Amino acid sequence: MIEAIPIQLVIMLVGLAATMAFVGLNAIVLVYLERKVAGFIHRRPGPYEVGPHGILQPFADGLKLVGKQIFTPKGADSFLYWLAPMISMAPAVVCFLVIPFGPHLQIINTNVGLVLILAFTGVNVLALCIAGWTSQNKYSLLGAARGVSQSVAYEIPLLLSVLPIIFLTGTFNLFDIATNQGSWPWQWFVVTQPLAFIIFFICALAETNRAPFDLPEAESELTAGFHTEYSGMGFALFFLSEYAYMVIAACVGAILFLGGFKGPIVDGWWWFLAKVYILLLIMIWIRWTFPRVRFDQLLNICWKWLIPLAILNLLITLLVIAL
Amino acid sequence: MIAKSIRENLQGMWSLLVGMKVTGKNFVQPNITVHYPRQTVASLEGYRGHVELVPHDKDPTKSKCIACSNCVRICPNSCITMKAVKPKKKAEDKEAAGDQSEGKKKAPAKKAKPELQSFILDYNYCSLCGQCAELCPTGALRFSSNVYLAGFTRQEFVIDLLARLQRQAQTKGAPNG
Amino acid sequence: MNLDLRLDTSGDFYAQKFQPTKREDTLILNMGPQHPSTHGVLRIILEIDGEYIVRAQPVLGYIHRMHEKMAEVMSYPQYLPNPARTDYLHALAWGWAHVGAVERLMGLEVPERAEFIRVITCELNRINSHLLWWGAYLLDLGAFTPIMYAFDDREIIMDIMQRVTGSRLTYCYYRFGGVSGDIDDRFVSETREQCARMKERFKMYKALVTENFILRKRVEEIGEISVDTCRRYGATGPVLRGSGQEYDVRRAEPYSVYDRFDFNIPAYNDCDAMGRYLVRMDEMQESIKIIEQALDALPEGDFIHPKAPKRAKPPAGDVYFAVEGARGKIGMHLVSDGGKSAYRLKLRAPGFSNLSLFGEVSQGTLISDAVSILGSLDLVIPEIDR
Amino acid sequence: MSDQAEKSVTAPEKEEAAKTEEKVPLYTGYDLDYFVTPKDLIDAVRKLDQAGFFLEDISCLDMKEGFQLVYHFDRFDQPGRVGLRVMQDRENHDVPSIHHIYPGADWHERECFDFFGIRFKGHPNLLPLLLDPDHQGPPPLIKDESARKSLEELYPDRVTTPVNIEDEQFTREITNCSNPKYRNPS
Repeated sequence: MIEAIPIQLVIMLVGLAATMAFVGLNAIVLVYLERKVAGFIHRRPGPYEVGPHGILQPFADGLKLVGKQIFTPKGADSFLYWLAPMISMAPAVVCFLVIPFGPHLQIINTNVGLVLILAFTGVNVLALCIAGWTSQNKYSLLGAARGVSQSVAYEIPLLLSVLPIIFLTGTFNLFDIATNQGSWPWQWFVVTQPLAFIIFFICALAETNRAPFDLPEAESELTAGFHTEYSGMGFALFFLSEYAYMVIAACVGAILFLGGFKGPIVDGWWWFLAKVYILLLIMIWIRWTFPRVRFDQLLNICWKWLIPLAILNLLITLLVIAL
Repeated sequence: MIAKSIRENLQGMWSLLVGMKVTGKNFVQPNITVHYPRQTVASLEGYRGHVELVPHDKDPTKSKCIACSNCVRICPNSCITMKAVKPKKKAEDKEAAGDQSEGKKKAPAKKAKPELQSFILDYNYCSLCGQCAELCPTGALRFSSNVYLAGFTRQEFVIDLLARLQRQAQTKGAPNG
Repeated sequence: MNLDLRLDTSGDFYAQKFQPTKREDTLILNMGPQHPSTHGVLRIILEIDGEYIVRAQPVLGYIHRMHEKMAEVMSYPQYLPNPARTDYLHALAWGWAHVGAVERLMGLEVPERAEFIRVITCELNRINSHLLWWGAYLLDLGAFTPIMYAFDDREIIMDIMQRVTGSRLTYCYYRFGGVSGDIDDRFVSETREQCARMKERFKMYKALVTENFILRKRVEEIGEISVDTCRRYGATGPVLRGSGQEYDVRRAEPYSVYDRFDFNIPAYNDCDAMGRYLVRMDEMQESIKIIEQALDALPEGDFIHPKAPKRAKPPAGDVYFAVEGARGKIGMHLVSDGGKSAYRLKLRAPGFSNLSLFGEVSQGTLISDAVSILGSLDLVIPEIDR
Repeated sequence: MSDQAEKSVTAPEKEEAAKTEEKVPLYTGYDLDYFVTPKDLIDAVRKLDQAGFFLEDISCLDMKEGFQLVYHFDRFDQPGRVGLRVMQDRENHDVPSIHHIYPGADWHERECFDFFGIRFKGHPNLLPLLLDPDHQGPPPLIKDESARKSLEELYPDRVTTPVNIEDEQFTREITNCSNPKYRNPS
């Protein structure tokens, strides 16, 4: 009987539970971090009242969102309407399965890890599309239209910026990519591929709908974009998935360009977490500094700058490898 | 043209870094917000709360008000209502009392001054223009500095200033500002 | 789901009057009156093709309070707090327009010191207004931080003003024949300090925002308004000066003691939102220049005319008095019949004229640009709706 | 300015108010002020347009003779205010809309329609602007019969006859119109 259950399945289920916990924990930390960083940039204390230095603020937020009325707009297709936040959240959890957190801390070591992540993060756009379409709201519709074209456009330079790393390492396996880099910063791919890193980072911002590319939910233009009508847990799931995708983007960036769990002296998950959070902090810092770009500018950046540069970078890399 | 465009964009990228430097610098500098319940702002001088009656020099439970109702008439929002009774006679003096009775108020024996019964301010409608206090011939009105006035009903902001004055006089000899 | 989003028959009066054009592929979008970038309760009905605006029609009146009727009902002094409520951001300029109109009709002289105090406080208020605009405009463009820095400076100015005027926003400080209270040495020294501080802050603002690449791309060549468009719509203030026309009431019809100060009228020929942005940024510095000169030359004397009447009663006649507000030319057309309240008081709100050109300028722009244009016009809706 | 000798005025009002009672206002804000007939309005406005004026606002008054519309114009490069006053009958409104010359007049005319109920001839979109479309009752700024004042009462000693705009003098005056206090900064 015991043998009938494949060990893979057990690992996967435990892993899923663990990643879900990780996603939740990360979201809590990130919400707090974002608000605190924003506060300090604004020269104000940020959350301060709930718990010591406001540390329990995310829990209070969560409680508030859970307690809110679940509201479906009149005329909306309620099945699709509520499916959208779930579609948004589910792939995020899966992506964490293949991420090597440390030398011995990876749930599934698969040869297509990177492909899996790139594929599953692409599903998010479907959620945006459904949410915007079924909300029966013109702002949501416009937000969804922006979201779809933005995501589709930025997939290309994202892939093109990842390709050089794959050519350099010859594998899609995230663990192997990480171990291909040395322990010291100058042995990381960010040194050999700075352009690819910058393109990757910009694309990651765009893919995760972070400012200055937060057009699908551009507050001052489209009120809240695709999630205008969502309340309570529907909104919370979108919120959670946004932070989850941020973490995924930071994780992939850390693995591909910053050596993943490799670090000076002793390799381990601590290096990985530190790198991930540095990337996240930069994302937050950027958000609280810049205005939002315009929609056509966003696409112009992609088609006129990022894609040509990424292709150029790829060709140069191939040339160097060939030589 | 391409070179120019590239240069422009590189400069643009540099400007973004400069912007991040500014926010980064602010990030490490101390807060400037006041943590309200634990700290309070110092700059309350000149703050105009609702108007209040100035106690009489001799008797802190009495007001300097002579019930001329200049303030009632000037108030743009008619938020002052005043009730006064005249002890005994002399009805014709009440018109003149409004203008220049600075010196006369110290001689209560001669003139039958109207006695202020109540001075009700509907703070809900007050626009704090200060004309009542400016127009008062005896300087019987001034602004309180009660910043922390809060209430749950509108009724709480309909204040009998005379009662408030008497209350203040009872609780403590000195006015609490 | 109703796929034909164009034919919204359930709309209200204005939505129904705003019939879609013959095109089949457009969408009617109702922006406001509750919308983050309309700053209050402006409503704009847009006909959009994708994200491009085909037609835009502002709908006003959501915060209309009939200030003009109030002027006919209240006596002149009773009306004093009202102008501050029209444009709460540059309350003193509106107060000045009202007080000035009545003074001119009465032939009432204002002591020199009072004129200087008015100039100083009005310019401080202008800086405050522009700072808030700056923060709110950046908020429209998606940058959250600048408004916090702007409020940091605003708070200091408001503290300074509060000591003298007693209020922080809706000042009721000017009286017929002067001001309600004198300024003291502490006001002077604090204002000087703040002027010095602001000069440093402008450098920071420039580094953080003005030179920011993304911002420049969002405002340069956006919302081009020619001088002739401004003329046909009667747009004034920074909107006009952003189109390169050096027109400022403080220079064109010098009132008070403005003709004694040396200050520039910033004007930019680009005609775009960046021009209007730069005009306002420069104007704050010019205001500081004026304040510093006024503080240096501050004469002694009365702060209010000793014989200023408590109950103003101008003779019959009419007067038009204009001042330069933060948003443009504030005009007051006062007609008196010799009574104790105005026979008719017409308020010319600069934002009213400035907004009226939005319908023309926004045609063919993206929604994002329309938000940028709307922000660059610096609208204060209570002023437009009065 | 108000340094005239204190006279013992018989008026029962306050002294300071009485002091300014008989004074002619020194400042009106108008550099030129004309009465024009509704027929001539379009031509006059067109001339102002050609002279480079912009429309400041359209004010309106309710008086015994009917309505008085006051069009205020000013100029950017050579400041100087021109007022055009048009008298309107209380019932029959024949004042033309000037929105095709000054598109900015559109809203000002709608505002006058809101507050006074004046119907501008040829206005394309005469809808309530500031008031609620469901507003009931008379326009808010219409005065009571008893409160209305006549032209003489409001503008003592002023010429209220319409100007002949065909006259060369009118064109010359508006072209040369200038605020005496304006100094060229250069």
